[in-house]
Amino acid sequence: MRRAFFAILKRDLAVAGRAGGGGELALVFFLTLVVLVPFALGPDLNLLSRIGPAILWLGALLSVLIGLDRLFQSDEEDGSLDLIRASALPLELAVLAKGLAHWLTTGLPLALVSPLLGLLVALPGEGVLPLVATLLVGTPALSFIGAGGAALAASLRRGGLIVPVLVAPLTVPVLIFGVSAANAAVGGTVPFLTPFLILCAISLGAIVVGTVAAAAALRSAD
Amino acid sequence: MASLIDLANPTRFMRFSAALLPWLAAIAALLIAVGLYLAWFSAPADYQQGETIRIMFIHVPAAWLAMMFYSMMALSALGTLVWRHPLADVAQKAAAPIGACFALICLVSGALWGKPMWGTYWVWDARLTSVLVLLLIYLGIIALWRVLDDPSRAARAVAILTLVGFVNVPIIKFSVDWWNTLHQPASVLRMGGPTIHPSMLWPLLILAIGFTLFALALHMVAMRAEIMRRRVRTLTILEAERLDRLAAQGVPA
Amino acid sequence: MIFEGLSFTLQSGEAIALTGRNGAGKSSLIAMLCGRLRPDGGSIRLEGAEDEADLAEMSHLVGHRDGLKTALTARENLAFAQDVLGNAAATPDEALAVVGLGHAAELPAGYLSAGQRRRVALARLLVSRRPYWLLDEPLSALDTASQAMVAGLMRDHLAQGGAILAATHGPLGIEGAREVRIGP
Amino acid sequence: MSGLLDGIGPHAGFILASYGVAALVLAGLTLAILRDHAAQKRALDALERRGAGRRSGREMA
Repeated sequence: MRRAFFAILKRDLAVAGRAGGGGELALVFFLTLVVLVPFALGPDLNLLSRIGPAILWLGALLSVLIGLDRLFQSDEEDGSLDLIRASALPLELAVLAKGLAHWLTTGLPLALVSPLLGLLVALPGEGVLPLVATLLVGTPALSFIGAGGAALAASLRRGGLIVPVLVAPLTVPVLIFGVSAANAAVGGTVPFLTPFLILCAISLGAIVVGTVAAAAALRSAD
Repeated sequence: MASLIDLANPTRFMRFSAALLPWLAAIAALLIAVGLYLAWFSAPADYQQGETIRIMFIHVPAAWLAMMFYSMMALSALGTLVWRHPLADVAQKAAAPIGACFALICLVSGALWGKPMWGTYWVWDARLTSVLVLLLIYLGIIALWRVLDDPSRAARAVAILTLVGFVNVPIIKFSVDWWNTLHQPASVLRMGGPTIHPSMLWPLLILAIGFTLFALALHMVAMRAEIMRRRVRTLTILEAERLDRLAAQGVPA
Repeated sequence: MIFEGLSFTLQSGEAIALTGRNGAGKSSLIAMLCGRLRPDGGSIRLEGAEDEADLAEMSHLVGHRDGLKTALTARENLAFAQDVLGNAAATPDEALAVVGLGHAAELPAGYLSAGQRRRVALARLLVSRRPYWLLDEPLSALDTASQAMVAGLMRDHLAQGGAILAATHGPLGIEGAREVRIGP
Repeated sequence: MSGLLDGIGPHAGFILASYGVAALVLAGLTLAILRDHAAQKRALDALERRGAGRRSGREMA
């Protein structure tokens, strides 16, 4: 049973890393988004630094959601999803493995790169670590809520933008508490821990709900 | 089928590059060594920026090479689309990572130069911003090469993207300048006047040429690797089919 | 409604050739057997199994799609299948050798031809031991030599007490296969 | 002969950092390209030793 779990995890990481896997696309998309925003708002660093966390969080959220529809769709198309269904491993654990692999290739790198992009929006020094913390804790929720949507899209064979559209409203709590935690670290009345702990709770909840929802969506596929 | 393997043109390039590479690398190393020595020991500190002016010796050649390599890629793209030169897309694919690295060096050295001078690592200065957008275009092209694994199909698509990018670079530069002056932030200090003192100019030129030759040598090695990668790919598929037929006829492979 | 009033039993060591014109429901029946599709009426029973593992976990499915990741090599694809399906039998290299692809182990699946990819999918039957084989047109896209090899695999499987249900148009190439026809 | 001899000035860190980063990026790039070149050469020699190129070309023609 454990072998199957790690086999799925290892395979997804390998495919994302290989040429053609598109593993690094989320990172480039995140960089592109953060670079585009100042062109709209103007180069004034004082303005940018006030809304820095918001720009970075929105960029991370969109970068995670955009790549989600391929999560199960590619397995459905080449038939390896049937293989996973025929495994003794419960579908929930298979979804957990795929969600974890997705987070390791998108959410984690985004969080690690965000300090660099913080420079582009003049994020103050003391705001960098809290921002990375909120992203590290928040992006798993995005991956697993999105996994639910991706499973639905794969079973209905409707990829493309349906997943971000379906999933975006569900990620509103993550966005609210993520940005407010990141902002709280930079100033303002709210202490950092309050929104941050709520974000952790939401993330844990989302991982469970997303996994169960995705497994149900895959199981009921006709 | 036999002609597929020993393509005339790449073989001639392989022999030509094998002969030229040692010389190119040697001259490049020499020029860089001399340039660095002059830059560090003979060039005087700037009356205004003090020692930080020495960052210019890295920053300016890097910016120049980032632009030059992109123009080379645009030329290769024309080679692929218009003249159907078999090595054009090889040259284009090999140039992308090198150009991207120089764009990255330009940005980082610009930021490290900006901190002592403007007080922040990054400021949305028109030239730095344009190089940042250029880096994004580079990353897009490299990502496209990685996503499409079949070289022949990828060549045309990437060539078109490169040319579209090339046409846009001046437009981006113009719009960024306009965008920058429109929101003129107070704190930007004009970086480096037009007239550079000769004792600064010589190290800069030598280093620029040295880095250019070094980059061209790297580019040649990258092209050789790409040519061999494609031949390996073709031979592997042919070998698999050959062994397949032998296995089918019951002959032990 | 795809088909109705269909009932048959499949003993171990027995093979069934499922025939019927295109669209008669052969693939749908196979999908039902491996739990992908729920039948409206009737039931699928598994007698004599020790624990109540359902049919899907005891059967190999080789459908129209080969289940291969083009970025991974043939060996990696088979190693993945072995880990996911459990109770390992032959190693990926042994299985590839049996289907005549021993030399292509390191080749990314994307480089392989349709026939070669089909044989890698069939090699999956050897990497993990499962009593029931559900094959959807196993002989399609294969040349005569490979078809003979597949027939050999099926004979060995039946000899070891396994059971096979294969949807097919032409003959299966193994003796004593009972035919079950769907539709006119 | 001013320059380095009379000290590198208050912003030494930034100057060294920029040269360091440049050296790092270029060394990384050179290493990656040379390693890739060597790997392809090894693969090509192995294939051609097995006669994948010439011999089978004539065999099939």
